[in-house]
Amino acid sequence: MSLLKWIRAKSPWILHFNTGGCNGCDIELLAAFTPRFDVERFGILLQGSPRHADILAVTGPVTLQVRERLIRIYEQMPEPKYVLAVGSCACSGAPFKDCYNVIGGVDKVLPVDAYVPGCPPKPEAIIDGIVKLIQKIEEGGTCEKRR
Amino acid sequence: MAIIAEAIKWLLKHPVTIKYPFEREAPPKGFRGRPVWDMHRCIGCGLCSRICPSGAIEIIGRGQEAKIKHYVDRCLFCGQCSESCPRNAIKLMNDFEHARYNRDVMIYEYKRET
Amino acid sequence: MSYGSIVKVPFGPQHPALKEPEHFLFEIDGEIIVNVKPRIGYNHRGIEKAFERRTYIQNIYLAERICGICSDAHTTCYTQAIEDLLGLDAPPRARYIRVIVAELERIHSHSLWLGIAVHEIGFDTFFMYLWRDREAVMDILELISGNRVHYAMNTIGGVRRDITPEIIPKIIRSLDFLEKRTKYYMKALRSERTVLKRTVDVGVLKPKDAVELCAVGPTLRASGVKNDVRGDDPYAAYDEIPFNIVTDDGCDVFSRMLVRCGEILESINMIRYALDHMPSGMLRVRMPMAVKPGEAVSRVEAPRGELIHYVKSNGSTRPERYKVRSPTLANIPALCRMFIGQHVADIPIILAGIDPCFACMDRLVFIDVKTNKRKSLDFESFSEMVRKQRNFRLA
Amino acid sequence: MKTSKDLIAYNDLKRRIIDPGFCNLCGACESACPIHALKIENRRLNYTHNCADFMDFCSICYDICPFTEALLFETLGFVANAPNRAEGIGYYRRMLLAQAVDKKLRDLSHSGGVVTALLMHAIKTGFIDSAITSEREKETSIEIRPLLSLVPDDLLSTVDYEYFPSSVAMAFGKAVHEYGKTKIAFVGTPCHVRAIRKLEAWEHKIMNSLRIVIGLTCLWSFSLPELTRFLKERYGIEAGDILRIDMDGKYKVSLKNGKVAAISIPEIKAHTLSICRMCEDFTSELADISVGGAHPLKDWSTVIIRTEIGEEIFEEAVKADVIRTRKIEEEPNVYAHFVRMSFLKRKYATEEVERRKKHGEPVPPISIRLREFLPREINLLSSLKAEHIMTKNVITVTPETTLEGLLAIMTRYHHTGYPIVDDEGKLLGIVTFDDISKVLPSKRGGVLVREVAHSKIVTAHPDSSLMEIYEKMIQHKIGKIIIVDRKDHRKLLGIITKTDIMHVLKWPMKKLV
Amino acid sequence: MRREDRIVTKLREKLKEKIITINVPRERRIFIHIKPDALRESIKFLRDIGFRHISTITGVDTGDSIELIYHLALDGSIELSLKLKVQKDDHKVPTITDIIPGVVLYEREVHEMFGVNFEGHPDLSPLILPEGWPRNIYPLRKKYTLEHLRNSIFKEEDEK
Repeated sequence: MSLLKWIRAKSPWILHFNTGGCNGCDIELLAAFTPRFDVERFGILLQGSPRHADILAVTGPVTLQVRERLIRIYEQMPEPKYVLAVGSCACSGAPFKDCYNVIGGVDKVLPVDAYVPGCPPKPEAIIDGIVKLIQKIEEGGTCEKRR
Repeated sequence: MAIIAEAIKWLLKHPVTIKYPFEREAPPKGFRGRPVWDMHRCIGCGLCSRICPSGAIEIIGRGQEAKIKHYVDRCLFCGQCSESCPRNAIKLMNDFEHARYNRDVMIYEYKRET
Repeated sequence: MSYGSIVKVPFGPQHPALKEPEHFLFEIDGEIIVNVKPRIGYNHRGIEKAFERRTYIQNIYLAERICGICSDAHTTCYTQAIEDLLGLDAPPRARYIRVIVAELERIHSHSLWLGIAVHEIGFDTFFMYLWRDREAVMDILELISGNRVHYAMNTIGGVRRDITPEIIPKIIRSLDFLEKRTKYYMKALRSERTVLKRTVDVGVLKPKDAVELCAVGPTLRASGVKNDVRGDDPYAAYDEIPFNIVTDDGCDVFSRMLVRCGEILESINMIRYALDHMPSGMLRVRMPMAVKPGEAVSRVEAPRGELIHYVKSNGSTRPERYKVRSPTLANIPALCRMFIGQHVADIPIILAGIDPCFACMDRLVFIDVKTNKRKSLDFESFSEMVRKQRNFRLA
Repeated sequence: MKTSKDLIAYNDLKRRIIDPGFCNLCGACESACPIHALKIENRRLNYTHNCADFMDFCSICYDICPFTEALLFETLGFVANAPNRAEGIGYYRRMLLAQAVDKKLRDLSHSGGVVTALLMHAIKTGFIDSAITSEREKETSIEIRPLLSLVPDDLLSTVDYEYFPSSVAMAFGKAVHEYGKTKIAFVGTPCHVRAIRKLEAWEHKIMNSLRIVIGLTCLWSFSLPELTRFLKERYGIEAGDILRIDMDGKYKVSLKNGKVAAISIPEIKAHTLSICRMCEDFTSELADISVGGAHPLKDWSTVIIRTEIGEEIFEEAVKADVIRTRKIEEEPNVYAHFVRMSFLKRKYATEEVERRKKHGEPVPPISIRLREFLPREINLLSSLKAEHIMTKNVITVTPETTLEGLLAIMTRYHHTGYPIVDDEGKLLGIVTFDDISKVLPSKRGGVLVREVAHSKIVTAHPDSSLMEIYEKMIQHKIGKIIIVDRKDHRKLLGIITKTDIMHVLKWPMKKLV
Repeated sequence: MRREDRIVTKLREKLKEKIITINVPRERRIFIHIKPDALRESIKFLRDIGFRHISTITGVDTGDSIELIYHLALDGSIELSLKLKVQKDDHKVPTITDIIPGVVLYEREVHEMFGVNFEGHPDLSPLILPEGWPRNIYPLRKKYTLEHLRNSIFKEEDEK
């Protein structure tokens, strides 16, 4: 069991999904994978398919159209899965929370394991969030599933 | 082919990677981080709460008894509150590591100590 | 080669080639695309309605968050529209600072795009180098404004922060570095077989089509049409700063790359000139919170092309109507034209060719997302496979 | 149920300052308002939008208006640690005569060119990075507008007196908000200085950029449209023809063609701003340095240094040899004229307030508050006895002193009233500055104090409360009370002035809390 | 004579009484208000004198009618805003997609947001409105406040 945990913590693969944000967090998340910050040091890879991913990094407020898709992607991820809300919009909806086509933060739709506020968070802040999430994985804590 | 020569050249140089979180670069001067209230200067006028573009600031009560609630998870870190505050009660900090497991701990409360 | 039957292939919204959710429905005959239907709207947040609810000050930050990559272009456009309504001009120093930040943003946006474009053709080494060097410009922007992406430099009546003499040498140093690197990248692009094979004569947009379909920005300029809001309808301090409009006659993805590289070099020169000639004086004019009734149109050359904002005020502290048209939306009809007759494997690079920014575009348009969901997800792996195969073939 | 709209301070400001016409357009409210709801345009204060939309508990515009009662005692705190105080001059460290060494500056200005020299030197040394002064409008040469000076040469255009309302406090806000200046010198008339000090007492953030406040002496300002109309109708003078305006006994309008029109003060006084007729402050009592003319001396200015920072900047300028000084004691006439003007202003102000009250006309809140205290002050004053605060080492004069000798004493100690005591220490009366001013300067050498002194004196006992003393002052319209022994009414124990009482009133801010 | 004035003169000559107002607020900006029936005629004329680029179409809800503003650009420099008012419900606005093909998406956008029907547009079908979106709710009309929209849409979402 502890071996499994160890394996999980050493190579969490990330699936990035923009739920309707402004791109700011997207480019910062991407920047975290480039040489300057290089989160691949932690064994983290950016994955294209939800089937391969452990962590779903969500940026942007959840819009009405994207909600169903977000849930679908989440459902396709194998257990155990973790959700990282990147940016203030993903955390709470921030300036868009009263817009007519926005549901709000990611936690209105999915259970979120770690929040990284910031508009956008610096790549360092995103790494900080990922590291904190990895700590959570090491401890073996998974979020209670709710819908 | 040009890129291969380049790759070999850079192979011999010091890596550019900052090994965050083990080593870190301080944010530059004037970095717009988390706003912090100095309640001894705050007059409780409520302007910061009304001018905030994302509704991240809540003010309970008015005047000297006012209590400020700052929701970091909604904050845009734009610095408009600090700019609008007539009495310089809001300062922008240098920190950016706000990641938490829970949104409830992202609320910072400020109250005047008596 | 034709299979004689048309297959519909959805592309997106979640896709490795796209960092943003967007959906295109391709009708393909064998490997050849015969028709395409864009379905946009996953990013639609209803910002224009939200504009009517907020005060002019709050709207600066909302405008900034229309798009994270061209955040300065949106705020410049917004503040210009409001200044136009108020009948006031930003002070000269503020206008120079606006130009400097706008051009830095253009460098950052173009080098970002260049990285994405080479990533789409599977050239990740190049991508990593580009993004590593892009950090130089991000550092300057952070130094000037206090944030890497949302600079919040513009405010109604000027700019919020000064470019102080202490940071100018740092900017100049970074610009020298960037210039050296960009020249090298241009050389590398021209000589790399991988790049040439994947981009030359791909996604051709003829000048006549470009004009007819109202394309904007580098997409239009790469078709040889000399059209740039900075030169045609100068705003900020662009009428005082000399610069060349970069065009290329190739009409394909490769010339779009060259145009953007040329614009980076041009921007570096403009920033140098602006830093040398920056007038002293005030940074901002304090503007009233209420705006008298009227309407104004404001245009800005965002990194992706012409950006237009329209504002109508009713005399209160909130706008009556705010309209944003981002460059990506203007380029979509042209994009659809580019796809036709191309190979399926070229979809990502052609799409990337216009430097799409759906966050900007989607503030307004809705889409039905219910159909083809399952399919589109399968397509991700399909597209990945196509990409790999293509690379394999080249190698 | 009060809505937030009723609570905002602007309603008070409008009712008590703007509607009665007391606004002098200093613009402090414009620079202070955090949401820019107030704007001075076309010589009036405009309310651009409903500020209750943004905040509902903001008192700033009312608090910092120089003509309201708020924050008055806090503002005293900026100067009150000065060792000396005197009626009509205020708190101060030193009082002296000064002039700019540069003759060009002196020629350009009315008097000594001290302010300009001081500011130019401070900008050169980097002590300040900009100065807010006033300059004449180019088109109508008598209208003045605020000017932000960034280089020393800019200041040359500003060497002049102010007789018209100028929105310098607004310019201060502009300097901070728009130009991003951080080290600003402020030059203004007493009301402007008070506005700036109130902003400072309020701890407004733009005040972080304030370095020094230089006050000018001011009798009153004119309302520009009214004055130009008056000059045109009565004297046929076009506003554009005016070269400069001087003030010495008469109001002298010099024209561009070389003619000078002298207008008597009562005649011109009718055209001053109504608020100026009720202002008691002649010497900018809250400034770091006050500068005024030195009539009858030409090319010299009277300088009152009040605070440490004022002393510092002034000393530096003297050391750098841009300003030369003289002792004021050498020129009793200058001092006499200076104090006479100060008292004149007070007298006019008191009369005007009384008159307005009698006719039921509105008076600015600042005038009400100074006379009719609020309960907090009443409690404080009732709890303190005269012996707590009275000055015990009283400087006295003998009945045989000549008025000239008395003037010399006054110039030295800067008090305006002196008890007259005979050789045995028995109190005979009191002589004040007003008494001297009744005698012509040429005759002062031959007149003795006992010839002009009041024999009727107002006294109190050491155990009387300050409230009693204050009421006596009001009742007799005097500024000094002599404290005598309860048993021996001719035994002098001490003296209490109005300034002493003012000093006490600022205690709660500093000591009691 | 400025370029703007020359264009204004030309337009006056061509459209005559169909122009309601012409306004040149600053250089390179022209606002023209025309009668609704002159739309195609004016766009054609403008295209022929060089306004080949259409920046966008803005819709403004002015209460009883909807104002359409066509933002056209002359060689990128002069921005001309052609305004016309259409009735909210019973209206006939001809499409201009055959004159300037680049307008396709803008007309759809206005149709979607304000419920303006462009006669002759090749594809105004339910492409833009999602199936879940309530019929006859045009979000940018003033009638629908944000709360109203949120309530009506979210309620529907919840029911599903």
